[in-house]
Amino acid sequence: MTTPPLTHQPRKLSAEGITKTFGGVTAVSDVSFEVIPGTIHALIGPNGAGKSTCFNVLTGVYRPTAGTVRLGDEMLTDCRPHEVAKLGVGRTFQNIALAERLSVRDNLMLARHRLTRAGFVATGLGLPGARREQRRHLERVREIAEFVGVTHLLSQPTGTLSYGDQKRVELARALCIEPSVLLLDEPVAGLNASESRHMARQILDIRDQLGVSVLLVEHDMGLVMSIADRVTVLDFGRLIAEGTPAHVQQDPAVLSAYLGTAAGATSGDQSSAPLTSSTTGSTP
Amino acid sequence: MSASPLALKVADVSARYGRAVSALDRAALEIPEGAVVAVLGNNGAGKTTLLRVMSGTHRLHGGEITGGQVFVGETPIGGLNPRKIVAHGVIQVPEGRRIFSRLTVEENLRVGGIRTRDRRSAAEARARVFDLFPILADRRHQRAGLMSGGEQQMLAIGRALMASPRVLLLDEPSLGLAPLVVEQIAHVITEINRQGTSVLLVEQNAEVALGVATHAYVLELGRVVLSGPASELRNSPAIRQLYLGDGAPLGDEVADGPRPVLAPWDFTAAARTRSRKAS
Amino acid sequence: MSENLTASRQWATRLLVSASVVVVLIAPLYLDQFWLQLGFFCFAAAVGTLGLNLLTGIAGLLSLAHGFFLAVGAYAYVFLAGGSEEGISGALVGAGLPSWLAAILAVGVAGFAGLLFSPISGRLRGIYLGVASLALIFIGQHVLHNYESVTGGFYGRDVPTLSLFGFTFAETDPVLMVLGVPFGREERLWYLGAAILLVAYVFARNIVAGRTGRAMQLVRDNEVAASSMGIDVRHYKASAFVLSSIYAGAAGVLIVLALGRAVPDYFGLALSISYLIMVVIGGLGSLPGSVAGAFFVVALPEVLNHYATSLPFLSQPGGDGVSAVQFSEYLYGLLVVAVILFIPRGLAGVFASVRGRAAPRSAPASDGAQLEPQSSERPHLPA
Amino acid sequence: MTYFVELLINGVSIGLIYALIAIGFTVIFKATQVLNFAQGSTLLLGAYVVVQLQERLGFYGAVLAGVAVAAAVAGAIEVFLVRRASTHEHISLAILTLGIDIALATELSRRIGSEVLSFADPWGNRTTAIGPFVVPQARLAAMVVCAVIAVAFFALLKYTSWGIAVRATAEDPEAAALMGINRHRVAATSWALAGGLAAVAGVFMGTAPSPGLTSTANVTALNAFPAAVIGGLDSPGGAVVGGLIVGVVQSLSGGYNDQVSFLGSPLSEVSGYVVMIMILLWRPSGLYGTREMTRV
Amino acid sequence: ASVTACSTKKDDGPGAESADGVKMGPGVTKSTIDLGVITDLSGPFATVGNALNQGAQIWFDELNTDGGICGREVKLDVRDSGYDLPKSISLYSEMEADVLGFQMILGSPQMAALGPKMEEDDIFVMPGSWASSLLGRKNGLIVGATFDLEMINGISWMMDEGLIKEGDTIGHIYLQGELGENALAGSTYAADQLGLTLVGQEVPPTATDVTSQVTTLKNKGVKAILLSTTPGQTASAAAADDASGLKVPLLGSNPSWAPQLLGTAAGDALKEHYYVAQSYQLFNADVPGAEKVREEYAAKYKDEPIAVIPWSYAAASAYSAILEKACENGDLTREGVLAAYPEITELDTGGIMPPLDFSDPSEPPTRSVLIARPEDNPLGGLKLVREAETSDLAADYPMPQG
Ligand SMILES: Nc1ncnc2c1ncn2[C@@H]1O[C@H](COP(=O)(O)OP(=O)(O)OP(=O)(O)O)[C@@H](O)[C@H]1O
Ligand SMILES: Nc1ncnc2c1ncn2[C@@H]1O[C@H](COP(=O)(O)OP(=O)(O)OP(=O)(O)O)[C@@H](O)[C@H]1O
Ligand SMILES: [Mg+2]
Ligand SMILES: [Mg+2]
Repeated sequence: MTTPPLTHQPRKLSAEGITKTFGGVTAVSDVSFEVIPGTIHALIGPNGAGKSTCFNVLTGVYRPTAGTVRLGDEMLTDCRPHEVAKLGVGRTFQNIALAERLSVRDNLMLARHRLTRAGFVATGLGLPGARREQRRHLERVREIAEFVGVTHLLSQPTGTLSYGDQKRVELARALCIEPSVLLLDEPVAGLNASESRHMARQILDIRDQLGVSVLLVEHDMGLVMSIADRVTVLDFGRLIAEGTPAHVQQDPAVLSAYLGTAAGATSGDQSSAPLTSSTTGSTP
Repeated sequence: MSASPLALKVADVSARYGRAVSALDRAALEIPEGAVVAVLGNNGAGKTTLLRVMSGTHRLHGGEITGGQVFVGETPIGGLNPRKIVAHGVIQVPEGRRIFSRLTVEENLRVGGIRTRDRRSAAEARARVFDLFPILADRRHQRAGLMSGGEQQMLAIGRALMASPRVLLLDEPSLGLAPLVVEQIAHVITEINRQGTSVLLVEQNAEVALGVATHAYVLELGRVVLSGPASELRNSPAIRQLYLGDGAPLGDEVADGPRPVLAPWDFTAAARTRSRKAS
Repeated sequence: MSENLTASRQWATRLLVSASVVVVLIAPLYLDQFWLQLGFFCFAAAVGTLGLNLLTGIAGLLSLAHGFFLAVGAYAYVFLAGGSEEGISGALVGAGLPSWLAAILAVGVAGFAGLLFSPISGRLRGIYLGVASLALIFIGQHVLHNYESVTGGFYGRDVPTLSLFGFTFAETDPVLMVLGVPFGREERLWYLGAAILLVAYVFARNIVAGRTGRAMQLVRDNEVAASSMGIDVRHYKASAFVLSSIYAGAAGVLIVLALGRAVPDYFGLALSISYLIMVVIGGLGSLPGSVAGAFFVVALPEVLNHYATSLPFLSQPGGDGVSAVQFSEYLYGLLVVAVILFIPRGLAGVFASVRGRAAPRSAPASDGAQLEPQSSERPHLPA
Repeated sequence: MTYFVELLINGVSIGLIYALIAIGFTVIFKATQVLNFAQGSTLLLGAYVVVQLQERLGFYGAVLAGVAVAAAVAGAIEVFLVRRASTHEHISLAILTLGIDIALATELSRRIGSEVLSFADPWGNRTTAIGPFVVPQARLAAMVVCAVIAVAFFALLKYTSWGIAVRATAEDPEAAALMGINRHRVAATSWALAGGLAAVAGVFMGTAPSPGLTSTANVTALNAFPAAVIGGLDSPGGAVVGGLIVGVVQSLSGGYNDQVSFLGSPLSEVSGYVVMIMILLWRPSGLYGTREMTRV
Repeated sequence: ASVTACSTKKDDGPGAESADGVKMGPGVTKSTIDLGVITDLSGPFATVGNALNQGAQIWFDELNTDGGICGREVKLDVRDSGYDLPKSISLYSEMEADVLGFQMILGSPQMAALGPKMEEDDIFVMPGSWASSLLGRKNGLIVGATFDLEMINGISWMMDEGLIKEGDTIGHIYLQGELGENALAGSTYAADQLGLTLVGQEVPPTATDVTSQVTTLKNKGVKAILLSTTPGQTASAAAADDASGLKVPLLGSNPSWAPQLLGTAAGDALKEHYYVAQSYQLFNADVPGAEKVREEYAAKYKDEPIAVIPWSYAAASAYSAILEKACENGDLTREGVLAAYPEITELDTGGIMPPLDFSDPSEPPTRSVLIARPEDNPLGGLKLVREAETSDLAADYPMPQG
């Protein structure tokens, strides 16, 4: 395998006609979309619509039944997950996937894997190069932890953290691979409103400060509508709408399949509250 | 609020993990018979721990009750085996779903109803679950682990309902659910409650929680810092700001406070050091 | 964590390390053959255990084949260093290389055997991998018994003396006297074993603390997450096997040097199992534990047997009742049970608590107060 | 051809005994995710008890007693040791059972010494001719018993509440506890059942054409490992298939060893393992084992 | 290794010089002679190990009551190796300095591993084995006919009896390892010389069921089966021989028999088909040595006797005869013992063994073998079929050199 170019050149992540079936179930069917560099792109849809499956196809965890995945000019379709990661695609998991027994610091250092070199021999012998490398990256890990707000947790085993903290560690870890594209699967699930808001702010910062493009799966419509630049909507594995948040929000197909606001708004029922949270519509 | 008989009562419970991590500090909480009680709180406030203590599973996490007592009706259940607590009708939908991923959907539901000896009431319970979540009926023979996150959440709730609970404890049921489904679940909770089950709802989605709840508690650092009728809390400015997302629009420097800045990683510098090292 | 505590702990560690270095250095002046040989077996076993712990404890790959890789190292050495000679059951061939070179190559051959296993080790998980690796033991035994011209079959082969730049690890050549003590085979091997154990330990410690060790641990805990972080899971699983077989190979070479003869019987299932026991008793994933576990398992029965005559409740050899060996078998079995029953992280856990190192789960209270994130946002509510 | 069939029959009859032991492995594994190395010495214990009691209780009574003792001991191992272990690491628990096995096997072989444990079974050395083939009746009995047991276990796990409780507990003990499952009882019963099975296997291992059991029978029981793995560690049905495969492969490779003498001898020792490796390369979780799922 | 005076290690002191005109080496004092025994009392060969020990103990107790050797009491330092190789090796290094020699070391891996060391240390040793690979050592004692000779004599006898005839096929089920290989060498030689076809079937020591091997042999149409197996495998073979309708005679090497087999389901089949070939007398034999052993055994031990006990008694007597000789020569050092060994040319063991001749260490001390078969009796469970004899074939057999 060739060493991937270690640049930060933002590149377009595109899915072209991807289909993924599991036995009889078609989870994703002929879906295409592009994540333009430097934007936040949201992928929304009802439960089971195939969003996480898309993520898994994009990151090489699943091989698509049909279709191609591209990063810039590079074909990712047949890449294995670690090869995709080495190309600078970072991700978080819907169901947290941390090494529970390792400390937060070690979990973050793990993500530096593609950026570091020391092999078995160099590490084993404790060569000065390996140690220098380790020190430099520890420094960077600290910076990222600070950015995400988990500095105080650095030496705790991740298994003992509360759900929300684990989510933050996941984000920090994804950032630690220094991605050019970041895939976030439900980053604010389990966070309360002010915490979500903080997270939203952070995602914007990631886009603006780091120039990273973000593909976001999220059910918190307030968040999606306020930070996404573009939205793709899936239903039953099919793409049913695509466009700006404002545009998608009006789409009747989206309303009936997913948002259900139409019903909520007419009845004025309080239980439809998540959509009426006050951040809705306050696009930056 | 102590007028009505209590379904469940947490009396000044303290709990900790290991020797040092204190997760609950004299937490007190009451679930009146037939009520829906919501618990709000930041990450790490101890909400999940509170539920673990109620269900007796804290010990599986290295936790320990250091004070106080939990009552179902008049019976103290603090420190009992989870199985015995279930026998008192206290059923929990744990955080993170915890469905049995290798079992089929149907088998998961059977596990939920495993204590129901009566076949007919088991069938009724199942029908009710399928009624509430039709997708589960469609997927009844699918391995649960292969379902989407939301589907799994529905299954987790369905599984708990199979036990015909007297008190249902829900730990973040809206986690990862699409708005429509969240609505649906809110309805389901109301519906379950109407059918006679008292509910304790731990939720980050305060809108939903305060929407369906009659009472609410706010937990902070393992302590109850605020409680009252849900409608009252809804109008508390602090609650509105913290849990309902009221306030300044995103990007407001004052509201968000000074934010740490992260510079992009300098790949070329990293490459330079490496080549210097190599030469 | 207070600075003082850390500092004093560091001092304690340093003191412990220097004390053991001194003990290891002067021991041959005082100990007789029996103890030196036992010590050497312990050193050698500890090297092997470190390797298995890297594999099973750190990378999470269960292997019942460690004994096989020991055999590969041992026999590779015997073959590479041995000449063509007449054995008990026929002519034997050997490469006749200088013994030091043979020893190094043998370790490499063992590593290569680990690599050959990678199609299997890369695909299987957990217990499946464990039982699959069990096959290697039986295949190994089969080969050792049948490939007689190299292995000597059932009778095995004599082990050539190791010599390094004219210095042999044997009774003489050169004759060596230190402080009036003749340094024979056992004394020399003692230092060799100690030195190799030291190197093996430091290497393993660096691995675990470094990039590669972390990667192995994530592979253990969550393969998908690992690969999504850019870690080539198959590569790491294979590497872990190679690494551990290198350790096993080194242990194998050392052990046959002490045994004087490589016989297939020794490298059976029981050997693999005893290595697993050493790892678990010492503490999965703990390197000092590995060393402790190896010393414990190797030395316990020997020491018991040594002092058996002074244990009144044991029957004398040939008598009815429980003999010393049986007794030490019971004790061995029951201690394994007891350790797992009562000591969560093996002997390593005991050290840790003796040295006051807090268990990772129970973080100190001062940290507990900080667990609340974003303290600036804490609600100020009327109580 | 007759020779082939004879070998086949022999392989099948040995394979079924492996299957009985392997079912025990799978049941324990399914319920508690522990690989029970003590199964071999439990088998020996059961057989020992049967031999000790058969004069007093008669063969069937003694078998019942042996099964009961083995079940009780296996159950007790779970209740008093495995459950109370300070760790839940599966590897450590497997080693725990190894420790038990070492102690138990040492004691049993001390007691048994060079004795050959032979059973006063009703089949004795009698044989039945099936066409040109002569099969010991004891092996026919083994076949029937094994088939019944395998089917029973399959049904038990698949359809009864106990079976579902076993599987649920295996996967997530905490969630199972939250559903009111008595996971302790589930674990103890599975171990006890497996212990009883081992005793039955021990008896059939010692009846005709085998002259009896020696104190090394627990080593032979190791052959059930590849059997259980070939079938898939959590599949009792698979254990039967795996047992048959191992038995037949061993018998055939032994019988035709001359034809492939370049592979060395005795082949029967390794052939089962070689076949296991090949099957695992093709199906990493055995023929019928639950595939490890990765859903992120 | 000897140690100098100013060493930090404790000084064992080299063997003191003559007190009664006898040179003394390690393990010898004015009143005692210490001999080591490394055997298996708890491992896979515990039964044999125990029996060997009992026989030797009976001999030395008797010897010591009669005044010992050179006026010195002979003491056995018996250690249990559990058949574990490293344990045996550390036991050796633990004991070596304190003993004159090793009365017994059990296990051929052990012997193979310790051989060079013992040669270096001038240790005289008796291995618990009859393998011809052990011949040719100046420091090793084999008492009796080797495994290959047992088979050759046994096959000759079967020919003589008409149990098999020229042109027949015979099978040989043999253990992996020393016993099997050595016996197979003998049977191969005999088959070659006598115009028989030999079919070998190797089995591992752990196998308990040899039915499939018997099936294979049946398929080859064998007229007899040789068994160099464990007793359990012998019973299994007999049962299979009978049950499959093959019903051919079985001839076993001496370790293939144990009296306990009579109590198994295979007992009848064994009585009908099985013979054993060995060079030492049966436990219930009518010779003075065996009578003595029976008497003492009954007085000392309660277990059912094992066939090999008379042998170990005789073998111990051979070892002491060599020590006696060394004493006569006035040299009870290790070198003295080595020198005395080949001087023994005709040793009588009370009739237990045929006359033994140690003058050529590369030759077994006897080539005679007797034939016995199972019988219900509490004393070893065997009855004599034919007295010890050397067949012509065995007499001409060129011994392989180890
Ligand atoms: N490995 C798999 N095997 C079989 N079916 C699968 C697998 N992975 C996903 N599916 C199915 O594909 C569909 C899409 O699942 P996916 O996880 O992509 O949904 P999602 O959009 O992420 O939903 P959610 O918002 O609830 O997380 C679901 O119906 C699920 O059951
Ligand atoms: N198993 C454990 N071991 C040690 N500490 C733990 C453990 N589980 C939780 N904690 C700690 O206990 C405190 C309370 O955690 P808990 O999970 O109850 O919070 P929570 O309110 O449910 O948070 P979230 O909203 O993020 O789920 C946290 O500080 C957490 O780090
Ligand atoms: Mg999803
Ligand atoms: Mg929680």
